[in-house]
Amino acid sequence: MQIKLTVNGKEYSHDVEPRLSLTHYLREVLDLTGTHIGCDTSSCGACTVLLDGRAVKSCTLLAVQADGCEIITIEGMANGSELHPIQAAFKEEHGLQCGFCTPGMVMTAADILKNNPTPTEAEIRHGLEGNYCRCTGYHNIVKSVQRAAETLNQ
Amino acid sequence: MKISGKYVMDAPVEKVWKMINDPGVLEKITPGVKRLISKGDDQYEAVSEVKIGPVRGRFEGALHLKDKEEQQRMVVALDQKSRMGNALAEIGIQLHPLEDGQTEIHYTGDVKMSGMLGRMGQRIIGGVVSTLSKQFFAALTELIQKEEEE
Amino acid sequence: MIPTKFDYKKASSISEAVALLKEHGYDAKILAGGHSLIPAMKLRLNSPGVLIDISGIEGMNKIEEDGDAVIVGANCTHQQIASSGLIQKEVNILSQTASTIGDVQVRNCGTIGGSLAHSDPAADYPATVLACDAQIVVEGGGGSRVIAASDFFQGIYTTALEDDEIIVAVKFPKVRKGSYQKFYQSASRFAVVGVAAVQAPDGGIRVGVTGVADTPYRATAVEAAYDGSSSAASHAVDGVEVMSDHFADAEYRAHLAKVMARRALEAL
Amino acid sequence: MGKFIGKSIKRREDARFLTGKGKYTDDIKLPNMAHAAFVRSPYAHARILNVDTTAAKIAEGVVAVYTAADGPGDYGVPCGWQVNFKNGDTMREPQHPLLAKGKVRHVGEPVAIVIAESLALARDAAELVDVEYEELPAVTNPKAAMQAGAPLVHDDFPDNAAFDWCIGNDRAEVEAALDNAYHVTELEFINQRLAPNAIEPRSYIADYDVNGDKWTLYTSTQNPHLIRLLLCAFVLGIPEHKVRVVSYDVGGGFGSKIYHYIEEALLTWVSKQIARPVKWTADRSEAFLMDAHGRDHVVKSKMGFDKEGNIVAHLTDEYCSMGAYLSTFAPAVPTYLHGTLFQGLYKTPLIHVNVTAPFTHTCSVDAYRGAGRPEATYLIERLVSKGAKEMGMDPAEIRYKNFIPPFDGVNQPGYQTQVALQYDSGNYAPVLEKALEAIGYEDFRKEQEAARKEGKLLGLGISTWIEGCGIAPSAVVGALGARAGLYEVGHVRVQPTGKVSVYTGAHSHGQGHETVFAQFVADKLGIPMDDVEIVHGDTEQVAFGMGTYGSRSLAVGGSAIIKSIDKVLEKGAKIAAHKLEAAVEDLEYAEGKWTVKGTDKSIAFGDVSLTAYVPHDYPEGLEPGLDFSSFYDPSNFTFPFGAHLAIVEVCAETGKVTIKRFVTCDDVGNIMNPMIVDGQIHGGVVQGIGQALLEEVVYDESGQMITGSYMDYAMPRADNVPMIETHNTVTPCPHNPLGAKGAGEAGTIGSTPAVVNAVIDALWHLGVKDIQMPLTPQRVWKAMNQN
Repeated sequence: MQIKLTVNGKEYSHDVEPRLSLTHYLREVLDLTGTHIGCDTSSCGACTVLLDGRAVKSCTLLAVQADGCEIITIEGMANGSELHPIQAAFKEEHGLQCGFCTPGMVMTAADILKNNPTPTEAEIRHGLEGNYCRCTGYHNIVKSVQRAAETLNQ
Repeated sequence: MKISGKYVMDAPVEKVWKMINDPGVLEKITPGVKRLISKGDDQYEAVSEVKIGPVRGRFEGALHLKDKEEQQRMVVALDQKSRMGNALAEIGIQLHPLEDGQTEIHYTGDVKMSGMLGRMGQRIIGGVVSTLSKQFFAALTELIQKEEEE
Repeated sequence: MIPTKFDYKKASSISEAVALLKEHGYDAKILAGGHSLIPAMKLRLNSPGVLIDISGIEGMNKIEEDGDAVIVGANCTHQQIASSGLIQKEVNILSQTASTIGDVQVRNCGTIGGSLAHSDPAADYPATVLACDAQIVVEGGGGSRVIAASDFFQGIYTTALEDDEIIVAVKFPKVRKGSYQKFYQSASRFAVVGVAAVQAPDGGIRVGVTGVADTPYRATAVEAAYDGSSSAASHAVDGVEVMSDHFADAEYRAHLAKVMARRALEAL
Repeated sequence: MGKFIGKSIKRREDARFLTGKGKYTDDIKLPNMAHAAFVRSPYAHARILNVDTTAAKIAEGVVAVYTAADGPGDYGVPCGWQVNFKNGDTMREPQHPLLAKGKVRHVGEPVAIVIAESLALARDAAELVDVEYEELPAVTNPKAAMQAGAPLVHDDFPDNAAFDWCIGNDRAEVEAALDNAYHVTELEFINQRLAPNAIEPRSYIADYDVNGDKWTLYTSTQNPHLIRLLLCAFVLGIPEHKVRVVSYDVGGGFGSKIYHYIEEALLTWVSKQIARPVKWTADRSEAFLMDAHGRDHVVKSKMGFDKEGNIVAHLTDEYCSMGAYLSTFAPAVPTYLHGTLFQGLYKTPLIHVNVTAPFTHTCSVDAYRGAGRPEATYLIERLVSKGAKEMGMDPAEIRYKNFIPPFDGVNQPGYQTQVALQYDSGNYAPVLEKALEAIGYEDFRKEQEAARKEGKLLGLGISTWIEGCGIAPSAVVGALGARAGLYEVGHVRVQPTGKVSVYTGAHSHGQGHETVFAQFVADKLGIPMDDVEIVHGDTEQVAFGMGTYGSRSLAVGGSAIIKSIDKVLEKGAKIAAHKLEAAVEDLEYAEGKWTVKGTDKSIAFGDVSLTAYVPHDYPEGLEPGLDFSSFYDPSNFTFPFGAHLAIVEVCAETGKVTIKRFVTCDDVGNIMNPMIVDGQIHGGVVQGIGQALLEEVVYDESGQMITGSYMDYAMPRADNVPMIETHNTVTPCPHNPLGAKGAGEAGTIGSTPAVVNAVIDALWHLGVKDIQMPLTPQRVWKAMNQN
């Protein structure tokens, strides 16, 4: 089936099998391997991307469902070599270790901060409930989101 | 998983016993069962299509009615295989005559599932079994009523 | 995890979707948000031959006021419902309920119609739909009809929907006061127990319970015993066959139902 | 301290991870790559009657289908550690075949592998493989596995024991001391089975090069060299120099990616059969079934006290599951990584630990973050806290009373335990003092009292912990049954321009080696960090290595690098002396240059390195080049320690536990990068909280795993945990050049008992003395309402 969509500002058109997930489309067809797969049950959030501005789990969407949509992946966050403030905050606060959950965390943080520019710690933790991290104990991820909020609100 | 339950049928023991030993009836009232082919000696080959919420698939395997005590008890042994996993059940059924020509059916048993079904189905298996047995007895009740009317 | 092969049809109208359902019968599944269906397909627990995507049908994702009711399109996402000003004002309990479902990403995709049609025994909406005495508007081969909440849920994953019917909208009467209380299952974050209580126009209350039995139910014993205090909550599982699983056996689940019911009543 | 050591330098690896440019194995795509899918057993125990691959072989896109009959890797996957029976009998070591032969012994065991042009087609075809089984009874509980009549996991062994083992003092002596003790505290519980759950599932690509008759294996391992050794020398019998093992970015390990897995070997074998690259990446479901689990001990324990609360004796009997087969380091975990830690931080004079290690019809059990030490710490710290409660003592006071007095390992000797090990250095009271002060212990007790009057259930739990990290030396671990050395390799190659490439056999999968190692290398050489590159994870670049696990990388791997730096500086000094026309003894090295003492005559590091590679004006008889490799074999383990405190609130109505505060004070020796150490502690603590409150692999009685997905296996999430308040003291390791001890597992070891002790503290007045982990709301509620 033919689909047409915009990913990180670039338009693409491909003929895909209906059963191809959006994650596999990004990873296998577009070679955007920053979006990861960590589970089978829409639980871990490693595959989170922004679809028309909202965080979604791309492993639970078919590529055909994204036809006509605009998608931002982790690869589309930085402005050239300049990190997005959320990415920069994760670096400053050591909000990542093995890096595998990180793209999903950054994309979810973008959704959280878009809808609530000044979240409390509890709101951040609640907002991250769909993203698992096994390395950081979430401590520095929460601090990263707090720092990103400060930067974005300046 | 252990299961148990109790239903009252508006028919005498003789009739209920006859019905649940009749492959034609079982084929009609067992949820999902599409085909029941007798292999003799109370052994059947069963083919069913189960469609319950997230789970939908074709099951094939054996059904065996055993350890029978006429009009009192029997054991239904089910061994069903599918691509998503297998289901193995042994359900003991006891019939007790009640006054007014009714029959109380008691069942207790153990259901084991394997494969993806075994792993993913745990959260819902209790509810599924409960719904399936409700459907079974509802269909049995309906059939009894229908036969009464005829 | 990859599903088996299937055909994908994007319906542009409800009648087209219904026609496709009729055409493909058992082999077809409706795809709304897909957040229950696609995981099951990836695990190959479900392998429909045809998916009929209704997400693009115009007009199905609106939230509108209709006199004493609010009509929520079936394709409204949980997030849309949780953040709608109209719902927050007129049926606040619905917005509370929606905000407890899944997580941010799931709420951005999952829809109320999809959730109700799927009718997971631990889903959140059914409690609130029952308590609000909402009406489920469906359309199918036999035209459109309205199903009362109390008739809609029929068993585990079993609803009053006919094979060729699609939920179009849910009509919620405006509710002055209501509260949804949920005890989360720690892994899936579905409801171990969810209790919704609302003040009914007649001065009484209505209580819906999810997660406790294989079918969500109206806790009529609580409603009957309600005297303005929360003591009626002790009747939350009267006459109910309580489910048991790894996270909560029947005894504990029944206890939780009473606690959640009490909290819901206290919040009224 | 130099410019970089001890500073919270931001990580250099973050740039690629934050922009989606990390290179995890599943991100690699090779030309003409085929994909694999497995046919796995739905049963815990069954005879394989027939495998029919006919339909699968002719399915769309299928390249090949293999079963055990095709003879992959005849020898199976070996175990890397041998623990013999107490009576001297050899450990029972079943063959662990790459594909099941004749029988399957746990749910998920692979029976066939299907190779196809795409992953989707491989999955489709795998469903067409028809396997006929005869299901057999299974046993999943390790204690039950040792009962007479239990189903046998391996028919050729008369019972299910792989080995049994004990350590410590004479059992009779310990029992007598318990008989005579003023008070004896007892505990019986299961240290539950956990799934490691690195968020990146395991992933492998095997690429056979027909022309060179060589393989490249891309693998998500913590341990590339060891994988190559096991794969070549034991499983497939292929020459080691023909195999390159590459492990670029790895998305977390926590132990589960140490071991050599059957899929790794099988793919390597397959890629030669089909003469194509072939990839397999686990699903989460497969990870639950196949990635070596942790813990699973059935424990019975007694601790005796005298009237003052001094511990007089400790006796523990345990059944520790091995799973169906022996994973790479499995036998070491409940023995040398567990029994040897039963001294804890205490002076306990008499200790006896007895372990029986049975096979069960379950996934293999091996080292999972902490590996044996969390299990030891849990039972010791639960016993001490329970003993204090029973004797009406303060849990902090009883610990102070029993702590081993301070020793630095230099002026005072190391502390000889009753369970074989000699602690290197320790100063235990200060970590507890500092943690208690940070949490406001006295104030909390008042708050707890007041809260209780309002019906609120607050509790504070204390745990102290000690760990043996960087296990060594090789000769000793060899004597204990290890089939490998436990040294590390550090290679320092100074490039002609003075830039430095460091090759380490340690492997980073989140620990930040690329940054931390560069910090101390730059400091030791007095050069900018940007001039230092750390290379790891490629057997073709790094000479050899033992990988990263057991909190060993800095203490062992770092020390190996230091050894090479010392060699660089020693040779550099000779070159510098020649250039400066001075004696080596008259030079000093600082800030990247050699200076003739008391003069301003100096030569920079870069000039010396250039001279080494352009040796025109050069010391006579000295080899050109500045390139050294070293093997560092430590003289002892390192022994970090600490104290963890948790404050919890238990919901009286539902039994739900909320962690209000978590405070740590850990002593991990010298710290290179506090930011990274804190990060390690945070992550470890939350993993330990996961065990205490949420996580559990459950097999039902027929051996089905009923918590085999994230819908049923509860992982800690951001909203399950509070901020972790970290503190530290520093007691350097006396026997390695960095003075470092290790921090990777600390958090996991200390936190679990702290949380459980806190919950029991909150509920003790209700008669609750113990609750089985994980402390789910249901279990807590039932415990509260047991009377």
